[in-house]
Amino acid sequence: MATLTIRDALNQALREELIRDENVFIMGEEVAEYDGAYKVTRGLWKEFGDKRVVDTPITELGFAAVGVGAAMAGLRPVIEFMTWNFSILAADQIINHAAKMLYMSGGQFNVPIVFRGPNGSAYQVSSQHSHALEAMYANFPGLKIVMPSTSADAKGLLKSAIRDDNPVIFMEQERMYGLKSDVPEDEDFLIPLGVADVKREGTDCTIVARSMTVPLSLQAADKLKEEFDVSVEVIDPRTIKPLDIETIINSVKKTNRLVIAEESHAFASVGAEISHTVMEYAFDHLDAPVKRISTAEAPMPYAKNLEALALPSVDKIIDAVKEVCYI
Amino acid sequence: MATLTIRDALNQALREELIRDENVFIMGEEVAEYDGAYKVTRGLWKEFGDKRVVDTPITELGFAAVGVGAAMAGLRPVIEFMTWNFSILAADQIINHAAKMLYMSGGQFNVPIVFRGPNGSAYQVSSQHSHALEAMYANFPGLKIVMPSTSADAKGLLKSAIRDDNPVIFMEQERMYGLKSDVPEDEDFLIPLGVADVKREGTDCTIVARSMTVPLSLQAADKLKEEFDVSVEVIDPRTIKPLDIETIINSVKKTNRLVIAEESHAFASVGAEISHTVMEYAFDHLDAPVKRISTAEAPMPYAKNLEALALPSVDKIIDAVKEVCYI
Amino acid sequence: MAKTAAGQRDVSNKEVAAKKVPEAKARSNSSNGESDLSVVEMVHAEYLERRSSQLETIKKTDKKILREMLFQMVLGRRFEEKCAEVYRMGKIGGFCHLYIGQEAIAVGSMMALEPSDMVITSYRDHVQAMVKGISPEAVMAELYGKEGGCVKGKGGSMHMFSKEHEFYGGHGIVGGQIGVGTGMAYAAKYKESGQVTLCFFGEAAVNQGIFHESLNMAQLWKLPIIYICENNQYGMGTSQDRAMSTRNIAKKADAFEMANEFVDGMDVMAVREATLRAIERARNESLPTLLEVRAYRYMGHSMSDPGNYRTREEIAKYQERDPIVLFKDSLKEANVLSEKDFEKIEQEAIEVTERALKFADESPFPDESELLTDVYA
Amino acid sequence: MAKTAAGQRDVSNKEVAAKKVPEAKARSNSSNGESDLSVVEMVHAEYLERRSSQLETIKKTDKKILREMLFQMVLGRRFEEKCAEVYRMGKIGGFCHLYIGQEAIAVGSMMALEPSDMVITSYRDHVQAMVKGISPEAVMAELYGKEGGCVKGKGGSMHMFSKEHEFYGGHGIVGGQIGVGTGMAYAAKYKESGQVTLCFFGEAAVNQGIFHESLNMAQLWKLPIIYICENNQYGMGTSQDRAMSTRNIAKKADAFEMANEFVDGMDVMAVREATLRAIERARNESLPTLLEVRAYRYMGHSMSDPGNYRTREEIAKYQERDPIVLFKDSLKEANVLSEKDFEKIEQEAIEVTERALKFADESPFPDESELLTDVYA
Ligand SMILES: Cc1ncc(C[n+]2csc(CCOP(=O)(O)OP(=O)(O)O)c2C)c(N)n1
Ligand SMILES: Cc1ncc(C[n+]2csc(CCOP(=O)(O)OP(=O)(O)O)c2C)c(N)n1
Ligand SMILES: [Mg+2]
Ligand SMILES: [Mg+2]
Repeated sequence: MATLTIRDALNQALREELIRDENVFIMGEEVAEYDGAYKVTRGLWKEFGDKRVVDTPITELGFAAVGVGAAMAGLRPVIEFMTWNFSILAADQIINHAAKMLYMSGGQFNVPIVFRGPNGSAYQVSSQHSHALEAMYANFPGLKIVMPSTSADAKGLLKSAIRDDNPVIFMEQERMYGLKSDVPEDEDFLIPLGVADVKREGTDCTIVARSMTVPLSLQAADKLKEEFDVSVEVIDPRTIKPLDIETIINSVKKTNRLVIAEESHAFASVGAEISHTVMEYAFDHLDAPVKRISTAEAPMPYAKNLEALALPSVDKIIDAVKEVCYI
Repeated sequence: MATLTIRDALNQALREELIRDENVFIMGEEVAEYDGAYKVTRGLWKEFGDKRVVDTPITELGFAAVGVGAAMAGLRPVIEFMTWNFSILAADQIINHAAKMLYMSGGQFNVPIVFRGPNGSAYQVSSQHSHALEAMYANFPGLKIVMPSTSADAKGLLKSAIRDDNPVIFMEQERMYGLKSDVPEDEDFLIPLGVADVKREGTDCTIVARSMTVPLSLQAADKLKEEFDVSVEVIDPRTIKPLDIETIINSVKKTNRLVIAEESHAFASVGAEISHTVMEYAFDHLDAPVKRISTAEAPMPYAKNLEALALPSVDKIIDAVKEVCYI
Repeated sequence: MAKTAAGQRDVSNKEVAAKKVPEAKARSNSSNGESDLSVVEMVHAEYLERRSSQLETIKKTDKKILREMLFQMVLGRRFEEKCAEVYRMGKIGGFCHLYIGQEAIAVGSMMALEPSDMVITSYRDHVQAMVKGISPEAVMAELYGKEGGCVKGKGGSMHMFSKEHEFYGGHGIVGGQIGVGTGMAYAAKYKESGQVTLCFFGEAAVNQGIFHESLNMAQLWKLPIIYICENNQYGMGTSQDRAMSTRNIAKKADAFEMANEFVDGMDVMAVREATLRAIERARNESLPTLLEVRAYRYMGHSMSDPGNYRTREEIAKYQERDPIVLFKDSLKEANVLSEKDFEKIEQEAIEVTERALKFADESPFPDESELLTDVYA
Repeated sequence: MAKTAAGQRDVSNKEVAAKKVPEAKARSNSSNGESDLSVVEMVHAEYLERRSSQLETIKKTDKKILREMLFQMVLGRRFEEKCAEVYRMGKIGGFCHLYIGQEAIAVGSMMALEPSDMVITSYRDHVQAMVKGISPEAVMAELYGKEGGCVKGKGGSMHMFSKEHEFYGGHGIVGGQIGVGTGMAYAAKYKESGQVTLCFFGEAAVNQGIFHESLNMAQLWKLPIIYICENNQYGMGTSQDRAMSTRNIAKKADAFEMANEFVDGMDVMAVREATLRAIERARNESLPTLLEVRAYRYMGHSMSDPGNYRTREEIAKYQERDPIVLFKDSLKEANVLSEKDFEKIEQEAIEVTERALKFADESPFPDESELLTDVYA
């Protein structure tokens, strides 16, 4: 086991896959000579050169399309969006092209491509730079969606995403790049897509969290144990699509209570989907309505105090758990 | 009362608003000389000329942006997307610009703009032309979303949308343009955004439907009455955002059962949001889990038989109602 | 007048200020949006100018290729005439965009390729699909939405694909394939496969941002791609003059310092020659080219378009230069093919089309299980 | 050689084929992606060429305007030097993009406008905001995320707006404002308001599709807009040469038959003169113009950018042509302002900046209720 930041775990995954398969290449804005806007690709251009690590013009739709075409023709592009906010310019290539190519072509042309980058808020970067976009992409069949919350998950899932034969939306979180945790050394350490992870076992209430809300939920769980002797189980689906709903349902059948913590906006969110599906399959096991904690229904404000107010927090999660536990 | 097709009701609304307010103009591909790809703007260019009804190049991102800028500078653009599928190219202007401008500018620049066009499937137009995109846009604060299912609603809601001071996503359905129903003659007939309509009263089960699934649900309701003596209430929210959840909740408190019929894909859909919210506020009134009927989790196939299989149908809705009624 | 290292840039302010930028001629007669017939005259005059030298080229060209070129053009014509017929009978659904009048572009350009070269185009893809090697049976069955279709009935008219034949589709989002094609060429260069990519799109697609983004990357990264703009002068009901501030599409490549040519799209040999030059540039120098190939669409935009935006006269004017007729005349004059050969070709095209119709009719609808296959690999 | 009505189009195939398209010079020395210093020399040579005539222009220009121009440039410089200082102290959060080195562009162009004219720009917007009339207090308070900010602390550095001053922001999506600005000009023409729109963006934004889509519409519809490309030669760490297949941005307007000029962005009078010509074209003929204004960014892309992608030498080289120094020299030589005046201006700029800092410090954080206001009108 090595202790790595999520940033370095991602960097290792990229490096190992570049070594393993010469059809893998990285493309995006500032990924090469600049080492990546958030340094996830640090050192890779120096090690692998212009062919494997490619700086692009600022032209999201264009280089996403280049990735799609290159993947159809046999390569395995890893396309970095400097942040997912900018992917909205490329959404047509992701939704109308990458996601549909295999189906439209009657199974002939698959698109083995990874689109990755930081998703959600950073530190006071305001309305146009703080989107958590998983709900937008999760609605479309043909895409897989991955959102890691630990260094090991980040590495194991990114390697699996790169080896997957489908378009994968891989969403990181800038606030989490510096978080450290253990990662197995094994070069072939993989985490399969579609398998949730129970980050903390508990008996009284289930919290389903992803990305940034996982560490928040774990802190909330500790406090809830201390202060209210509530035993919280924290589940991280890790992949949103395919979604490991069984693990969630089994947990709810045990705890009979569910809180969903997510950074995205609430309306038609991934949380709504989980809530609906749990009701569908664990209806008789729910002792309280499912409660969601999401980002406020407003564009992200710049002011420090307002931004803090807009985002999910440990306290908000604690209150939600208390509510479903009728404390 | 006049009996009009939805197409003509929309056309009337546009015409009346063009007459009422000279800052209103229509812009899009083929909206002028061609009378609109689906003839919604028929005759308007001949009547109002080049200034008020404007053909654009095929450049969705560009003319959406022109609309946003023009709206900031005091006009009231009605931007037609030939179909909503193509709006994905313009999503950055809708999501990152139109939806956030008022907030980013501290309340100074509102964006009174309507984006409209047919949403969802048509007749065998295959994977890239059959998207129902309401879930994608509904996730973002700052946008209002309207989906009419009758001629009166189409007219009254479109007029309200054009007079609204916010960006409004107005989604029609090509399969429904030819449907006829009554429309009040009154020039100032408006339907406020955010008010659901009970299309059919019932006591045993509530169906929440929108757009194309409203007529399907009404047919299903009739059959269910005849064949199983089940009394179904059909509610059409008409506006997805703001969502009139009270009307839905009150209905569920009466029927204790809910089926949601939607044309979009299921994952993180508007249906998931309604389902979650109903559980949150009517938890103790639900006698069965909420059931959703959505389009199959696949891109839309071309073949006639597969397309029919993919879409919501009267039979699928009937089965869902029977399921929640334990019949 | 000073030059800067920034290139051929003229920085003499007074001059630039003085220089009135001329109104694009295009705009001057765009009121009714008709296509400017004077252009046809000029294009034809140029055709006559080069004709004698072209006959020499024809004589030097392999007869088998010339015959196949004519056959593919005639087949495309007959095949699509039938498409229109059966569409009206309800055997084909959805959108159906016909290529009639533009056959010289697909045939002239694609028959200059190696089989391993890659092709991608728009929804107007039936003829490209067949020229690239997909059987007329598989194309017609796809139009019928049948199991025997080249994509199992899942794509329909707009989405023909064949991995075996390096045919990358068949795309419905105007301009989308310009970016995807650029990626295909990127892969060819990356793999050093020596493949050239032919990327087709209409003149209205040129106004999409992805055209601009793609050409910049293709020239910046020196990709072996040939962008073929099929300028049939209309995007649905909108003439080029009503949608584009200039008529000169080929020269838009100058904004990227990319090689470019304007080509007479009714002259299949001219298309072939221009493509051969571009192929050489792509294969030997790994450089992109933009070809603006001027043609005309005889039918409506799709089967549902009555085409009221243009006059019978205009259509007739272009049909005087029908690409099949022009090519036949040249082949006859060059003594390459005889009337008999022409009849044989006509006969063959009709038979192939009939076989395709029969196959499509008899092919079953896809099994219902197909709805949920091919969503994920 | 035949010409077609399609314009200056050369359809002589052999020729085009023969013509080797020259490698963009840009590409040849792009390996290390440095900016080509030889260009600076040439631009400066041209500056010296026009200097004497420019001194005459200065003498003919209203002294109050000239003084205000210099003051705004100095204020912008001092103000942003302070921004950097307080950013490091943590008083400003998020992204903070400084304009230092580019002051001549905002000042030279915007001070040629009428107050009713409209301006829109990117996230690098502090100086534009102040020149358009937003008080330095309101700009600094916005940077602090305080209630007294020009958008109540909701936007921050990247999103300054003022309806009162016709300042349309402050936008964070690279290229987005090119389309929005085009729409502002569309509205001005529609309303016949006589307003001109100034739309600023960086050279890297030119590679976005929306640049292409916007310029086509602006020329097609004859919109009264001036596109000002602030070519500071880098998009974050990427030099123009590594992102664009040509160096010649001004000439990209030719692809739309749009008027264009290349302008020395270190020479505030040159920027003013070019803008005045474009304003005339916009106001009198309702025609757009693309100005490529070449400048240099002294600081990193944003406060978090160490700027390792360029050398101290390169920066120093450009600083030799500092726009404030050049303008001061001219004003002195033309006997418009004296050393005393310069000191007064410096003093004033420092005082204004101090007042802004004090105001920002004392302004309260926005009330928590503000989180959910301004979401809908
Ligand atoms: C992004 C997008 N916008 C609009 C459409 C609708 N549409 C389909 S084809 C077409 C016209 C395209 O014209 P052109 O590019 O000249 O090609 P042509 O049809 O003439 O071959 C339009 C507007 C679409 N399919 N995709
Ligand atoms: C669509 C989009 N892509 C990427 C970014 C990240 N980004 C912000 S500024 C910038 C560089 C822009 O350079 P340029 O257009 O030359 O303007 P400059 O910063 O030099 O003024 C980039 C890549 C963004 N904000 N928006
Ligand atoms: Mg066309
Ligand atoms: Mg720059």
